[in-house]
Amino acid sequence: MCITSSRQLKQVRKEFLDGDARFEKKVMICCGTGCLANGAQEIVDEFDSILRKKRIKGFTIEAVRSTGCHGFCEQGPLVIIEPRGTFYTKVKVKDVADIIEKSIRSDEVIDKHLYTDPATKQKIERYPDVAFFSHQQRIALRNLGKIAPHNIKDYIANGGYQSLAKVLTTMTPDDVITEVSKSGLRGRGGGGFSAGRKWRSCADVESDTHYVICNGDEGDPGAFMDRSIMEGDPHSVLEGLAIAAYAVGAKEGFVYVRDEYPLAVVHMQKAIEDCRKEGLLGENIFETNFCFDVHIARGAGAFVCGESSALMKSVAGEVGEPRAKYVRSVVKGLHDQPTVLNNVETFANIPIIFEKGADWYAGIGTKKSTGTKVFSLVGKVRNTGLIEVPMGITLRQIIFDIGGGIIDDRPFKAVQTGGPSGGCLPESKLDLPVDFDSLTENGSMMGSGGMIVMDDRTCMVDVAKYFTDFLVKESCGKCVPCREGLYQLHKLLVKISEGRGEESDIDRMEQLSEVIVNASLCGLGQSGPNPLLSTLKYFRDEYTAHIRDKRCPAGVCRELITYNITDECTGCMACISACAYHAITGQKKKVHVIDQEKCTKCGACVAACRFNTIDVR
Amino acid sequence: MVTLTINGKLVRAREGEMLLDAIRREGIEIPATCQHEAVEPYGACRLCTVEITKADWGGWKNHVTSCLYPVQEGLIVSTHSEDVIRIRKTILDLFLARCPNAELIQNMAAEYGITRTSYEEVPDGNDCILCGLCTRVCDKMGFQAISTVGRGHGKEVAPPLGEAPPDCVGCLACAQICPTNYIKFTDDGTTRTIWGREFELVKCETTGQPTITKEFAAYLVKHRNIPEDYFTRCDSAHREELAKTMGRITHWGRQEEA
Amino acid sequence: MKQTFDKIPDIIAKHPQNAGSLIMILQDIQKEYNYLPPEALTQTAAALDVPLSKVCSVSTFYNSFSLKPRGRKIVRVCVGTACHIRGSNLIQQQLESTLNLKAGETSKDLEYTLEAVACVGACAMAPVVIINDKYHGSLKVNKAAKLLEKK
Amino acid sequence: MNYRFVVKPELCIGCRTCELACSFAHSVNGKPGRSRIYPLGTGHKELWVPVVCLQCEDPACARSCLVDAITRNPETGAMDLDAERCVRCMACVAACPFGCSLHDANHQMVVKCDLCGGDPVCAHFCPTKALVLEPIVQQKKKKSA
Repeated sequence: MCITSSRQLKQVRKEFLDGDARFEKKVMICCGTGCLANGAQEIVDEFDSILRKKRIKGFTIEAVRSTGCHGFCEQGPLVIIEPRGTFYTKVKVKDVADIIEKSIRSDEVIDKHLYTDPATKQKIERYPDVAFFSHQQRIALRNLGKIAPHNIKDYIANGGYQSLAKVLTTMTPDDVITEVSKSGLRGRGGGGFSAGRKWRSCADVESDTHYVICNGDEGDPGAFMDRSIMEGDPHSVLEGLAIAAYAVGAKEGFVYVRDEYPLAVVHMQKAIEDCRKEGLLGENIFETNFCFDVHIARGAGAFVCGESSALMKSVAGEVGEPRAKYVRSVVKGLHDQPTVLNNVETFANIPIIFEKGADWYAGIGTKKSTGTKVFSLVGKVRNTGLIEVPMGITLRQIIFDIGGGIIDDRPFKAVQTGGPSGGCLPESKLDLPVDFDSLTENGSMMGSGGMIVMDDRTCMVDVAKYFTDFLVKESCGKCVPCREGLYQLHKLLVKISEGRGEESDIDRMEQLSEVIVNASLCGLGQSGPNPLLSTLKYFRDEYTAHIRDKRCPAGVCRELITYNITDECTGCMACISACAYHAITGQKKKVHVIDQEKCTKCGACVAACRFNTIDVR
Repeated sequence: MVTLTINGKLVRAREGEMLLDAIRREGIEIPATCQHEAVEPYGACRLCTVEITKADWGGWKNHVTSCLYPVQEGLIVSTHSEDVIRIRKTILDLFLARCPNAELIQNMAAEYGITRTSYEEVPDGNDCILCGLCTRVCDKMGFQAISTVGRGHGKEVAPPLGEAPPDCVGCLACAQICPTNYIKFTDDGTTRTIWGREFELVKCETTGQPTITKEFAAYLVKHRNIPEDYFTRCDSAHREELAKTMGRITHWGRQEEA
Repeated sequence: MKQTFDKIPDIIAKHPQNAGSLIMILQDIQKEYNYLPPEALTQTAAALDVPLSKVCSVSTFYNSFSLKPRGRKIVRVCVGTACHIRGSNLIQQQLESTLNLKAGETSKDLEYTLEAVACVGACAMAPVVIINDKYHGSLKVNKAAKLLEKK
Repeated sequence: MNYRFVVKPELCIGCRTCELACSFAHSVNGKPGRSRIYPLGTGHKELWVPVVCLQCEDPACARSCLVDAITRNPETGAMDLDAERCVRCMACVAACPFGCSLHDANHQMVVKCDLCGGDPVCAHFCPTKALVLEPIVQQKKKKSA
């Protein structure tokens, strides 16, 4: 059957909701990558097998939904029981029977599965009351955790494809672009370029063929929002892509998905096929002249393909080497045709802009950075996961209110944003409102939204070395400043981290960085020295400690540290068995000793010690 | 035509022309290792970087590679500003760390006052500067026999699978275009070897002089519509033949006249 | 026993026969055989009418392709930023010494391949090790080697 | 205006002045270049032919050039070889049926006659006027204006 009108969409919605009304309760099981890794699928299967044997009034397996990522991966697997919103964390297969018995058959809340607020030590029953969720405003993630991503009807029941219907039947392409411009939406992929302006420049190029591409390559280490959206709500991305296609006059679109995200590929593929079946992709969509189809292109692992010209080469099956961009890809992109390229999160925002209006969207966030932004809040923060917050919120609110502060209450040192092109911001910047411009002004950037929190045990020289190493490996190798410059920058950082640094090395790194920034061909090289420059800017003393004192204050750089067991050692011998190099000796209930000759500083003893008596410095 | 300023001098250039061409026409020398007229500009070596600005840019400057930056009306270009020199020196310094023995790089670096790299020399460096001229010219000629393998710092130019390249015809364009003479070949007048593949040379039926490889000749016959028998003689034999033919005709003419 | 690669033509045939399919065909062949044998490259080049040199270039440019046979168990240590901050380098070192392999190497008996990959998008459960597509999150250094014992 | 060489063997005395003139006219850094013109004996008594590029209508040299380095000069009608663009694959040297694309081993470049931009020195110096540059009269082309 083909859906050809807004009325039919409403019909599908009604049928779906009527079907759902049979159930007194619904169970949402998070099947994002994090929860799946912790056994979410087994929990779904357990529900299935129990419900096969047992009949419960007003509840069948159809009321159990495998949904996309809720974001709170730290606490997974997550099970939510609607309509109350009862929020169970760290659920195990053996708990399922109990949950069915108590919380579904009757209304009992099982205390032990509830989330405990780390600050107040209070058990919290409903998820909207959990601090991690209550400070968020979910727009791009609006359907994640609410709908079954592989069911197009669930998406439609939540208002899906109404925006596309509205756009196609009541608006001209020009109106669409004006609306997107009015919303102030800026690209969520990194640069923060105005989406409306990008679409306008592409639409303005006269050509028989235009393309739209959704970038789901997500190369930034430490970010996984695009993965979660593609896995958990693929239709909102497709709907956004279709609206963009209509606006710029494209008949063909591509979703470029990382092949390392198998579930994202499967859900995207399923969503595309379902859309074709329902007539939401293909010829004369909603009985208009608009024809549009989408194909999947799978990325094969190259960070540089986040660069638009490299990505387009990759879509065409070539090596992802960027080309110099004096001609922009909106003019000459894929197959040399005008192309709009936006990332997953950007497209996911589009349908709701048309549902609620550009003014509504522009009212969220700050004046120049409207709307919300999804961040992957990870690192040494207590509540790790995926969050969405209005632009302009402070780093402190994100890290301490939503993230619950630093693990083990250690001191906060820095937060890294923007991936390998971004930088590290110190404690003094915690009250910085987060938006595109403020981050850039302070030596970091928004990037795709990775937010990696670091504590006093994170060495900033090591962080700079890590990112530079990453970029050396990911450089396409075409231009010299990037290929050779970053390589030498990494060599200098290795030298410093191994205690061979000289005072002049800092100047050398700064000078080399300046050339790499100014002379590289594409964004990868031009922003490559950022992690180094921002750590030098805010944590210069750490570099000096490595160079002058041959000391790594955070206890990370292996050549500069030693492991020692303190007098508080209880003599439990756990470290002795953990040490694969037989470097630790000692007797029961006596303080153990590490043989520095044998110690490889592998960290196994620290992980094994339950009394925190191994001192690394 | 557009008018721009290069090092303080007003210059006129053709619309669509690249900055480097306009600069060189003025007799200004700037290095460029990845640029060759036979192939499209590439922008890899970045040595031809220049500084550009415009009167209405409010003092803002930008650095662009002149080999692929089209000339623009009102552009103000400095080819040897302090920043540009620093960029060029650094790039040459970096090059020297990778290719310490490449004569071209040594000479270029020396011109900028560098005799030894200030960086750590790259282990197993060689003379390849990864300018991509060889692969690009091979693509341009239509053989696409060699290409880069790997990426980043470990990238290199190689025949596919490291074996004798099936699509190579032994034309030697890659070796001829290589600015550092890194691509090696041998040619003893009978056989030519390049990229680990042997090619038999066509020999002149008259003089026995070798010309091009059999594969290359066959390609030109097939794809460029050159008659096969053109390749049976070397250039000097062709000339002799032409002289004889013309001589014969003239001779007949003389006889008829007489 | 010499391995035959007779499924390659079928895999190629499933895709549109143009250059745009190159990467996806190679991915699918690698999924079947765990690596890209030379036959994969030559046959794909011939079928898509893409020069062999370009196929080689593509197959060595992208990280996820391997031109060498890989082990039955592929152990991938995530070394993304979040994992790095939480000590993935120690885990990598631990696995390297246990398997007696460096990242990127395969054991001689083709049992294990150890790979260090930059971010698998499971940052919230850092540090992560993936063994044949099964994710193991929030790993402790002293527990990493134990993962290998489980069959 | 396009030109062509008219070679008159009956006037050629084999003095080789043309060859010398060409060689010097094409010096690079003071070193004489390889001459693009060859006065050759014909086997007939006292009959010489100055062999020089005929600037063919559909020349094999240009057809064989895979980097488009040999193109027709609209001013002179000569097939000009762009030395900057040439990659020295020797295809044209092998393909020219008259042997008029030449390899200049001294200067490591491929050369051919370009009519000296419309005023060839060889013709200039030929004492017997055996070489004459004549305008080509366009016969078939109709003027559009």
